[in-house]
Amino acid sequence: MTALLELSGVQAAYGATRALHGIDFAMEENSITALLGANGAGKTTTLRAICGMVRTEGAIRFAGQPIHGRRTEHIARLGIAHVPDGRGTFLHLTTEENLRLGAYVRKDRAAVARDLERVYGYFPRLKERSHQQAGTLSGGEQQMLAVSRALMLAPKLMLLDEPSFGLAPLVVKELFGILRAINAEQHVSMLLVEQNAAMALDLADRACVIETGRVVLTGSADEMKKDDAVRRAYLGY
Amino acid sequence: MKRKLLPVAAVLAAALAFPALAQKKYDPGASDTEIKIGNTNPYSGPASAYGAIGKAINAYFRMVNERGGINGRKVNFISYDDGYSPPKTVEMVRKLVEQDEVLLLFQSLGTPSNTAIQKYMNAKKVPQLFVATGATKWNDAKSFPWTMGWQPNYQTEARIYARHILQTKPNAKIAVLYQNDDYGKDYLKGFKDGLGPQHQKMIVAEASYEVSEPTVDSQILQLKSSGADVFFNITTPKFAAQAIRAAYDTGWKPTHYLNNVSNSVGSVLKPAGLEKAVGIITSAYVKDPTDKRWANDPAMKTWREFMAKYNPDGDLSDPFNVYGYSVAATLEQVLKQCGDTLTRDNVMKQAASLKRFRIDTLLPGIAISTGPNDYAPIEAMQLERFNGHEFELFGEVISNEQ
Amino acid sequence: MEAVLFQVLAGLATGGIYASLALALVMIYQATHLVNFAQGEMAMFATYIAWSLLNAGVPYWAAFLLTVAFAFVFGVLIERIVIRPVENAPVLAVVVVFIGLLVILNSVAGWIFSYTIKSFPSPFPAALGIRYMSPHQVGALAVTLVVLALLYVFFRFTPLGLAMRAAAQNPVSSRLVGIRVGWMLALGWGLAAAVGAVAGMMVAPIVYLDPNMMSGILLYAFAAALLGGIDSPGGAVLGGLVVGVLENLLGAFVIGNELKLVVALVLITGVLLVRPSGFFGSVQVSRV
Amino acid sequence: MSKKVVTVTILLIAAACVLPFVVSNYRTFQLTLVLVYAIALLGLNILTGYNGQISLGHGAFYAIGAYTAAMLMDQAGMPYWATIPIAGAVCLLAGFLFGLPALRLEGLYLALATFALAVSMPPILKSHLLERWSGGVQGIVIVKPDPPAFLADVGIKLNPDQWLYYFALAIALVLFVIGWNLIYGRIGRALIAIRDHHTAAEAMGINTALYKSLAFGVSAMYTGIAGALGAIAVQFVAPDSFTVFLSITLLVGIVVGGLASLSGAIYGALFIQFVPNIADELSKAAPWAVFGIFLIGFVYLMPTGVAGAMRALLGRLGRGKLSPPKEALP
Repeated sequence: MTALLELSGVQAAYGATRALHGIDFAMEENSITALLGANGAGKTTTLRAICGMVRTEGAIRFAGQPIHGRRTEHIARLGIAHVPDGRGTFLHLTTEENLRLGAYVRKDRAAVARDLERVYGYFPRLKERSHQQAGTLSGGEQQMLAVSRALMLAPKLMLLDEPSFGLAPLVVKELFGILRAINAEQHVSMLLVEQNAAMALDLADRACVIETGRVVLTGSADEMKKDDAVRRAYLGY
Repeated sequence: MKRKLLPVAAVLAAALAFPALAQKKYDPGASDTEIKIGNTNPYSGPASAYGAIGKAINAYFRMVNERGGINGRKVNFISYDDGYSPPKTVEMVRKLVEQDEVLLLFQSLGTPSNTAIQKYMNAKKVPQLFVATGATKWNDAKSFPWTMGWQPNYQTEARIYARHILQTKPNAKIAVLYQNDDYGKDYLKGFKDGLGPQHQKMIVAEASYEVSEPTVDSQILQLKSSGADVFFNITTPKFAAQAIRAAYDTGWKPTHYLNNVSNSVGSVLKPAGLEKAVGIITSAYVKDPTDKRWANDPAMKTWREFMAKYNPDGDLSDPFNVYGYSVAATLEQVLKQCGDTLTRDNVMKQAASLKRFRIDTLLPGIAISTGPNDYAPIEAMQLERFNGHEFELFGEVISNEQ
Repeated sequence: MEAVLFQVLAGLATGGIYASLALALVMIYQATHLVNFAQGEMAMFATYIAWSLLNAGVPYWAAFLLTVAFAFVFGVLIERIVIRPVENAPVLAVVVVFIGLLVILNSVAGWIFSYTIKSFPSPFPAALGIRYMSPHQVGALAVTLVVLALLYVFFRFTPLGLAMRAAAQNPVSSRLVGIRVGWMLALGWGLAAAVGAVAGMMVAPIVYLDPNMMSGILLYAFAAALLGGIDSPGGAVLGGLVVGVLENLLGAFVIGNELKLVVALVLITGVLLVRPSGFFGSVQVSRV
Repeated sequence: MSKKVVTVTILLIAAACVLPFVVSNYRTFQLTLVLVYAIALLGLNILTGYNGQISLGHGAFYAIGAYTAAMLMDQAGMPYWATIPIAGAVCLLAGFLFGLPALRLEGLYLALATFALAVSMPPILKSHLLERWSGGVQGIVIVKPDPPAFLADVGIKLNPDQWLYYFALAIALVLFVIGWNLIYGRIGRALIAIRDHHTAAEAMGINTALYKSLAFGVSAMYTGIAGALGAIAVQFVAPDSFTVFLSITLLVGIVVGGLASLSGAIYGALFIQFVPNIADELSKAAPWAVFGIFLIGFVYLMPTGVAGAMRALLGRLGRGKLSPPKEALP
């Protein structure tokens, strides 16, 4: 069986500053992988590289297909939904319009309507605010909206960039619970970038640790959690 | 073309008969082979409709050159774009005078533009000849001996209408629509002067408009509600057509006087709707290329041939093309009269000694006369009334010529 | 009192002119978050195409549709060829490109079609006329309202309309949901040009067709669009009508024709100071 | 300022001083206009380039300056040199007052407000209310100044064109030095901070309202002084000289010259003075079309203006290698 996502020797740069020096990892279908590492290690850039949002070298394959060098919108159409840092909400559109945009590339209207109901099922608060301008939602609600919007694509893979950022611990807990449910029920794979390594490892099956643009460690989430040396050296808790 | 050949023959004969007298004298811009003439026109910007005049003049001199020039000299017509902006006119005119060293400036267009350069031209003693504006100030030989107009001035024309109203409708209640600039206000002043002291009583409504306004419908409604029975329409073509249509459509049926600027059948009355223009009174001095009256007129035929050959891009319905042709013919005559004395002084002298000079694109009976104290070349006009198909001249040629 | 009514009706007719171009401005703003200063000249140019078709004997509605189609393609091409290279340039550089387009179109139209005014036919039957509003003025107003309705439905209820709004607001996120942002911009230009072409063909019978037909109207349309709320098609139409009526009333009864535009502009700016989003514009709230 | 820049600047000023003796009077006159536009563009750049407030209406301040000078000379018989500071002061006030309500307007709204100002100026100048002083639609013709007598006394012979050029050059130099100090000083830093990080600037305790109105005032003052000088050089003011196209031309000037750049004002002035003439030489049929192509071409080749392109070029020459283009993180 081929991996769902496979990166080998991926390099990326913003202008003259090189952010990734060679990222190699692969993830299986229906799995959750956490990308861990310090600030500026290149986690966000890795997600951007997958989506074609930065200039990259190296090979990226999605479901066996090379996607390196393709445009962001094409990659999205393949079934990769990116929840970017800062959430990428369309602030001046309503909640429901945001969700509909998530399903923009899908033609199966009936399925979209079903998914909308399902998303509202996961996040009832969004339903209450469905006709409200998204800019008026709270931070937690906007994060839920971002996840929901990604879900509306009916993706095979979701890229989540710091979903817990700026949220109250209780909200984070709720959100992660729902992410777990989504993975279990919808069979959506997830690549998760998190500052909060403990929470990420709880959710993930596997984890990669990135340091200055390189993968320095990969392994199962459980093992990593248990390994005190790893925890101290890379995860800082 | 007899008219044109005769003076040439006369000059040639004179030159042959008295070689000793044919002493050549030149100012900058003239030589044995060439006469340099400067001009500014708005080829760009919101007033570029007038650019047609510059192009027609250029075409005319190309024709002249092809026929051998004027007294054997080719005309070098140098025309610059000033975008109807007075500072640009100043710059371009200085270029013409100081760098290109033209013999004279001809048909520089626009009242503000010519005002901006008048002092300079007179200080430099370079002719500012036959300017393309109808303001009255170009006829002031005493204060500005180097500046001369050409067309009948706006005030004279307005006075003709005023006189006609006083004669035919002494108790008229008059409404005036005018463009809010020097041209509109000059007409208005002439009109009031012509009506005399009773103008305050007779003019019951005045409304102005800016060229940037899309329509003058609101103004027409204002004028209509004043109850006026005479309408003096001082507008440029687009607004004239709108005003004619709006007056008709709102059921206002005053005696309608339309300024000469917009009396083209093809480019004003037709767009307005010919049936809506019936009864309009205006005055004219050049032939209208779109008026059926002149369809078979030999002069207009010649003009159409000229257009086809030398100005093929020009619009045959645009009266500016007849205007440019006629005024260029006037300058040709002046330069012919100059003979071999192509000095700026002599150019003004000859320009000021045209004696009932006829150009056949002018209306019958209208001739160009100037004198040392008469800097208004065309002062005669004739009233005409639109009958739904063409204009009909009526009354005498009205002249201010003393 | 009757005089007031007539001025109001005439103001509505003129306001309809402003409204139609304002709609095109709203259209392009929705799609690109820019106000295209060449919008009026593009409309003027399209109207000349219609005029040429009519002169060649094409029936009115066929010419109408052909012109709208031409304008659409023209708009798309302009975006792809002229605007695309400056996509990432500073906003003011793009504005200068708009100005460049404006002067080019104006000048080329004058060169090809000359500056003499052309009459442009009206497709509306005489029965449409009411007192003090010509059949065409009534018809044009109706067409403007139809365009408004179409735009409203398009932006509100179609996925494409939604995608266009999204692409203008947040291109990065739009790409992430699979929207081809580049095409959305081109499409926005095309649709705005098409709406502009309709405006041109409705305006030309009233003001006559000449290369400067739209240059005066642009300011009014711009003011109308902002007054109504730059992202609201309905607001643009209401704004246009208000500007038309306001100007007429000021000119006829308050300040005189000479300064009516000045006073109208001061009033509009005053309204925008108090209510920056205009009548119907969305209140731009955001949380960081 | 590095030593090299100082040397180049001094050389350029020296060249500017020699020019009137090398070129014809007509060229000198054109160069005077370039100086006039450069001052106006510097003014607009302070507002739009450095402070980020767009203005489509600076032609209005140019007009106010021009009319102030013309009316003072015509009505009050004031000497031309005395009208310059007054024109500047009037425009400083006018700009500051206009800037106060404009504080609440940004982006498109400010564009509309300033555009409206530009469109309103000709009708106001023509208005019957002002006609007695403004000359109404006819405008005002003013006398060209002669070189002052003391110059002849010390043996310097200048014709009026040359004198006016030096007069404008002196004023331009003073205004550029003031502008330099302003922009590279505390005020300039505040203006730029407001442009780039409005909220942060406010948090840092910058009185954004005051600085923004001040930017409007100073900007208008520069443009007004330019207007006054322009009126004296052209010897004529009329409403038709100050249409909305003047404002648009000024905006084109700073963008083509280079936003937020002192030297950009000079490049921009050269552009708006000479490129229309070139366009006219190339085509009588459609000069505006040629001009438009020039405009778009300049923006394509130099999206950050001539000044930006020069900076990049000098940087390249200076370091002898390609500097990587700066690409901001999204």
